[in-house]
Amino acid sequence: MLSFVEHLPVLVVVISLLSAITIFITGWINKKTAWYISTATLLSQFISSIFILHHVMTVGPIRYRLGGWVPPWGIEYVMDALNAYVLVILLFLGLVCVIYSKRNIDHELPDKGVSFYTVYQLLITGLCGITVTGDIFNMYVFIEITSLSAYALIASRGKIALKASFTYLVLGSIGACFFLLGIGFLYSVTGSLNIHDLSLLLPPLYGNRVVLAAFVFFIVGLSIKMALFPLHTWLPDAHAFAPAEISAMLSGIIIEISTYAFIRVAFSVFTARFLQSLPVFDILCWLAAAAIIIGSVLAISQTNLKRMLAYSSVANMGYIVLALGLSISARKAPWGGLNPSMMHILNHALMKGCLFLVAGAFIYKADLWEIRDFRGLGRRMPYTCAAFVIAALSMIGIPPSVGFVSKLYIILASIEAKKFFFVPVLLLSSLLNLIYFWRVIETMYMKRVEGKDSAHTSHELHLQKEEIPLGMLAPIWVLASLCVIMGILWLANIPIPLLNQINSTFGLGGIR
Amino acid sequence: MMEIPETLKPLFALGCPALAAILILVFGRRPNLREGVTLLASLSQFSIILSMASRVVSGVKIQSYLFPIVPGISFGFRVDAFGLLFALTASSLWILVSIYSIGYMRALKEHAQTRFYFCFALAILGAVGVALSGNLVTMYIFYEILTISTYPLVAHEQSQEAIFAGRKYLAYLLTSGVFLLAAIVFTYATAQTTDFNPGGILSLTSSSRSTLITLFILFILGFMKAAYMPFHSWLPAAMVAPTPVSALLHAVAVVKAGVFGIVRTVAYIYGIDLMRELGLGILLASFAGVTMIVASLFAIAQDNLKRRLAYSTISQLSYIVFGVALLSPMGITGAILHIPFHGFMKITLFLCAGSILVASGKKNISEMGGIGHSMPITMLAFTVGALGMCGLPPACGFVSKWFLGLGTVEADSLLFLAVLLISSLLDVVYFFPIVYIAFFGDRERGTLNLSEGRMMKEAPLSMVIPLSITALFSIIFSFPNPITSMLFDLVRLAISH
Amino acid sequence: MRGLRLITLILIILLCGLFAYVAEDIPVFGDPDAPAIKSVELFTMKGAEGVSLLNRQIVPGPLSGELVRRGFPRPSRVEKAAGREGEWNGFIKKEEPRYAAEEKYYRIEREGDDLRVSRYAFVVRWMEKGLEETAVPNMVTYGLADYRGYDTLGETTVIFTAGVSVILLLRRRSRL
Amino acid sequence: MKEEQGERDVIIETVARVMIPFIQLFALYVIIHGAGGPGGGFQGGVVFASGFILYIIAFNLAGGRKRFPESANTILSSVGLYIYAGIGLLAILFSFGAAQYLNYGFIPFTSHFEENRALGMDFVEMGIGITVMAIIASIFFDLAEKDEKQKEGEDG
Repeated sequence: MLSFVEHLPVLVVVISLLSAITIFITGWINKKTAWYISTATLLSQFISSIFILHHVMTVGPIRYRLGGWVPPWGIEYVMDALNAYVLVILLFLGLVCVIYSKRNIDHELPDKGVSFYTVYQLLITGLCGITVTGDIFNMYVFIEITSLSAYALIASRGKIALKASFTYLVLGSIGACFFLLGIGFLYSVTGSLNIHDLSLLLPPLYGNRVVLAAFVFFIVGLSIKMALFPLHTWLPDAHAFAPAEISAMLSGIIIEISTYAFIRVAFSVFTARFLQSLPVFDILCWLAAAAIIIGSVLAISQTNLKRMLAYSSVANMGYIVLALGLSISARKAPWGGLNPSMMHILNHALMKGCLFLVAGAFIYKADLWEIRDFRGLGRRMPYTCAAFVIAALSMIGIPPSVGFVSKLYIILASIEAKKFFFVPVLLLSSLLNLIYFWRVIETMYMKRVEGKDSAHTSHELHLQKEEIPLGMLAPIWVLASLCVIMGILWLANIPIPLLNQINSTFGLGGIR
Repeated sequence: MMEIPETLKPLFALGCPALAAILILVFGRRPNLREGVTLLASLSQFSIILSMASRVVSGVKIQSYLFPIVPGISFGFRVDAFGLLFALTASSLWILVSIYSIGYMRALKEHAQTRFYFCFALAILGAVGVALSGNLVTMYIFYEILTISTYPLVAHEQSQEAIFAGRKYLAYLLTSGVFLLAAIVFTYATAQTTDFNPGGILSLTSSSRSTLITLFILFILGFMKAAYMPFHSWLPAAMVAPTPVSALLHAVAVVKAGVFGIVRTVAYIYGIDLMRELGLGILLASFAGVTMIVASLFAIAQDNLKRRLAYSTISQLSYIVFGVALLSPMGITGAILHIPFHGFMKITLFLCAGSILVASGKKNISEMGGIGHSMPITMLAFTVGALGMCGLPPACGFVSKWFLGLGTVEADSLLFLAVLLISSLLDVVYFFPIVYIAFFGDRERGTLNLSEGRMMKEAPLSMVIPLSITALFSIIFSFPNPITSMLFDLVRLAISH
Repeated sequence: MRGLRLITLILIILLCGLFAYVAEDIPVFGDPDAPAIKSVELFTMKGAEGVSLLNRQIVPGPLSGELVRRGFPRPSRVEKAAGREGEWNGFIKKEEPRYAAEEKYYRIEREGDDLRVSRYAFVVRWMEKGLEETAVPNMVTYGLADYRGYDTLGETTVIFTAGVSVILLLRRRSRL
Repeated sequence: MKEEQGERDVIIETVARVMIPFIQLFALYVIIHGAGGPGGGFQGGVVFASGFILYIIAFNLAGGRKRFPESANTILSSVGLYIYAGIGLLAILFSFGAAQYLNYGFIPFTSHFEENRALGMDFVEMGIGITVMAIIASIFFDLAEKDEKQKEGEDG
């Protein structure tokens, strides 16, 4: 007899799918139902994901055999600490974005609400599917669902977004193909698709050329998906021209889920022992360092806020990948193994989610895209801008925000790994972050609105507040306040046991 | 008043400005309530910190650690004599400056006053946090809060110049924050802890000589808030801020936080012995000595009163660094004493500058002829501050300079003694003319209010009273009394490990 | 556009080269006489002391220990395979109560003194047990819709997603 | 409008009229027969949709829309997935949580466990068939509509 919680991993995916098709039908009858169904679904999914996390932490991993077939014969869902954690993050941001989208979508895509929410829910389905699955081909299927719906959502604003989406489609498809090739190669030598099973079958074959080629295919394919530096070219346009909540999801979740898939492949299909025998992770570190610097420099050169944030995402993926690259050599408990990268996955989701939602709010209220047009916004939209400042300070890495914590832990990890080169890189990047975020803050708060320079007090009276509706402000502030609260929680080491459990799953970290 | 458990006192001391910041935002539309909150918070913070003093004087270190951040580092506070001294200085001056700024901001009808008070409270949070922190990481957190929260104050005027100054301010201070973070992380990597420990936590056994020297340079770069040359130019630029900000933050809280950090590093991270062994004392002292003299020379050239005071600050801060760098007990005594003394004296000078600005709209020294006749109290206070700066009795600057001089003798360095004397002489050179012009200068030009064109008089009472109090204290400190003896006790405790 | 074509060409050539390099190590490619992949070799045990035990349908201790050490399920008994001499099938207990209590899992071959232990690929299991377990004669259908039914649900969703995406992007004047 | 009527081709129309019922019947056969021989939901669904496509090519878009209205299209495309996902959920429901998702054996179509699996698979194939049919038709309609609109735009 399975307990109810053990059914939840599959239900999280199926409920989402069912809600997508329900939205499709009920939306035909009444357009307004779409948002309510979507929100209710995501809320229930989020709650169940918390139950799953609780179960995984207290009882242990959940193994669920779909169709009742024993693993190598059928498909298996495995929930361990890693994907339970990622699932919670993903559903949380999904929920926040869908709450935000109620007003925003009415404004941006006025007569396409139903299909938007259908595809959005399908996107969530795909993301959940990637996260919970324990079967690598199943993961591929869900990557396809995710990518397809992401292409559609990015393109949904039409015009220039179509081109951005097309670039993403081409590159994303190449990435998915590489992933599939990798799966094919592994299948050709092992005859198995189950992740746990593969990890048992592969060790005798580690020298095999097919296995090495498969690994390279996985890395390249997923690097495209997660926009690692030389392969990031699709990202800026896609992030810039998508609707705000989709930008937030793209930057905060979709590329992170690809990173999750990467971690899964690297540490669950292959093992830490295999990775140690290859210089792959060292190369990743260097690529990530390049991503951090070049992403930040390119961000500085942008004049469009959303493009700037997009390049900042490239840099932040660099952080995550750098932390990942250090994971097999840094072992000390709080910053050992996957801890810093896991941390930054959550932190980046919070910060960048908030920033993109704020950027969307500017577009919603006044169609402002360019940074130089933000003069006086600090007075016109005080709450929105304050949230922006918090998230931006967090990106710069001012304590006690989340950005500081991940920076600190990655630096500690690189010292632990004796790779001192990355310390100045990280420090430099926080200065670069300062440059491009401060420019925005300065324009919003300090620069006077033209023609009103003369008197101090006059422009206070002239500019009345034009705050965005509460339905959009609340999600922004939830994320902004979490940027600080989560930072304090990280500093207090409260979620560290969870991360340590992730590490122990893969035999990393451990010294306490 | 309810008795607060001792270990929670540091938290409450920091809670006051934090709570005040929130309430200020809430009461943003009601000025009286908003400023009442500021005053109340400053008073209660000071009383809490003062209540810790008696315990600290008796030799107890109040510790409260909240949670471990990484093994060996906890987020928490440890109040020792040195930290308490700085906290006392900052919080006592906060009371006076908040009274003063109410008068100043209202008189000038400044915009965005809510933001001003909000950031001010946060800056005090940062400064007191730096003072009470138990280790480098905690200190770093508050140090950065201090940097960020003072930015809106520097750029308060929102003119092109102010924005540029703000940019410069951030560029310098956040860059230095990065160096500081690097230094802290490497310290942690070598010593496995960053707790302040009298006698130091680093040693030659744990790492090589060159590493320690490099690390020390990182630390010094990290404490760029101390405004030593050649990284000083943010401080004069930051003088575009409203005067209360310049007074409290750029003469006391921010820059002293930098100096405080250097002293902490020298005495509590490296330790005197290790410093001497590495020969870093000489290095630091020569650095500070150069800054003392060059900054004074710069100061002579300034006509803008606030800028001249800013260069004077740069010079005086280096006295403190200099005293510590002598690595002798007397030198360190002088240095530590100079922190509160210089605070009180310099704040007097700045408050006077602000009063002059409010009363007459004048910023430049050359326009201040005869101002002493229409603003006698202000200029008298200014004279006291100036005397102290030059190290002349009866102001308390004399006391700290006396100890510094003894320190140079103790360190057997006549060269350093000469530097100290030359610098004091230069202080006289740039302060004396101000006093002279104020009392004996051209009265016709000086006594008109530039902005309103009528005869000027003293600034509002809420401004005159604080500056008189600080001037009074500057004198009181140089005579034996309970307050001074408590200060000396604290200093003795701080150096006796 | 031309640049893109050139890049594509280079990519294809590179991929072909890689495949040629790799192909030798793929079992079916490497040995033209080999049958389609049926089992995966796990390890070879030197000096198999318990071969006589294998004859008596008992799993020798060292073999069982080695399997468990590598993370595989513990075999319950072995049985002579239908093939040539020196081949056994290892069985494991099934946790699923529906069908027979045991199922064929390992394939053990004797090579001189050594024992080569392999595991059956899931295709073998599908071929041998599919009809019995699902009462459907078409292997493609039961593979697709039952053993890996969840993948197929995913594929259907992909098609659905494509359709809705087209609606989202192209359809005007619609209620959706 | 006249021009369009001029394009009509009697042969194609007649052939289409005869063929379409047979194509769709064959599609149903492919779906149903999936369990026993070559075939299945995907193939059957596409073949079925090709009937509609032929209709549009032979006659016109408006007529095709009349035969297969948007509402039916919308509902059918979801219904197929409902069937698939629902069958999976039924397995959990009928076994009161003992069986896993998509474990068709526990749905009591018959008393025999393996028969249940086979029947479950048949339903699933039907679900796939319906969805694929509706979606292919929908995509084709959308593309054709776009094309037609562009033509109108060029004319006007």
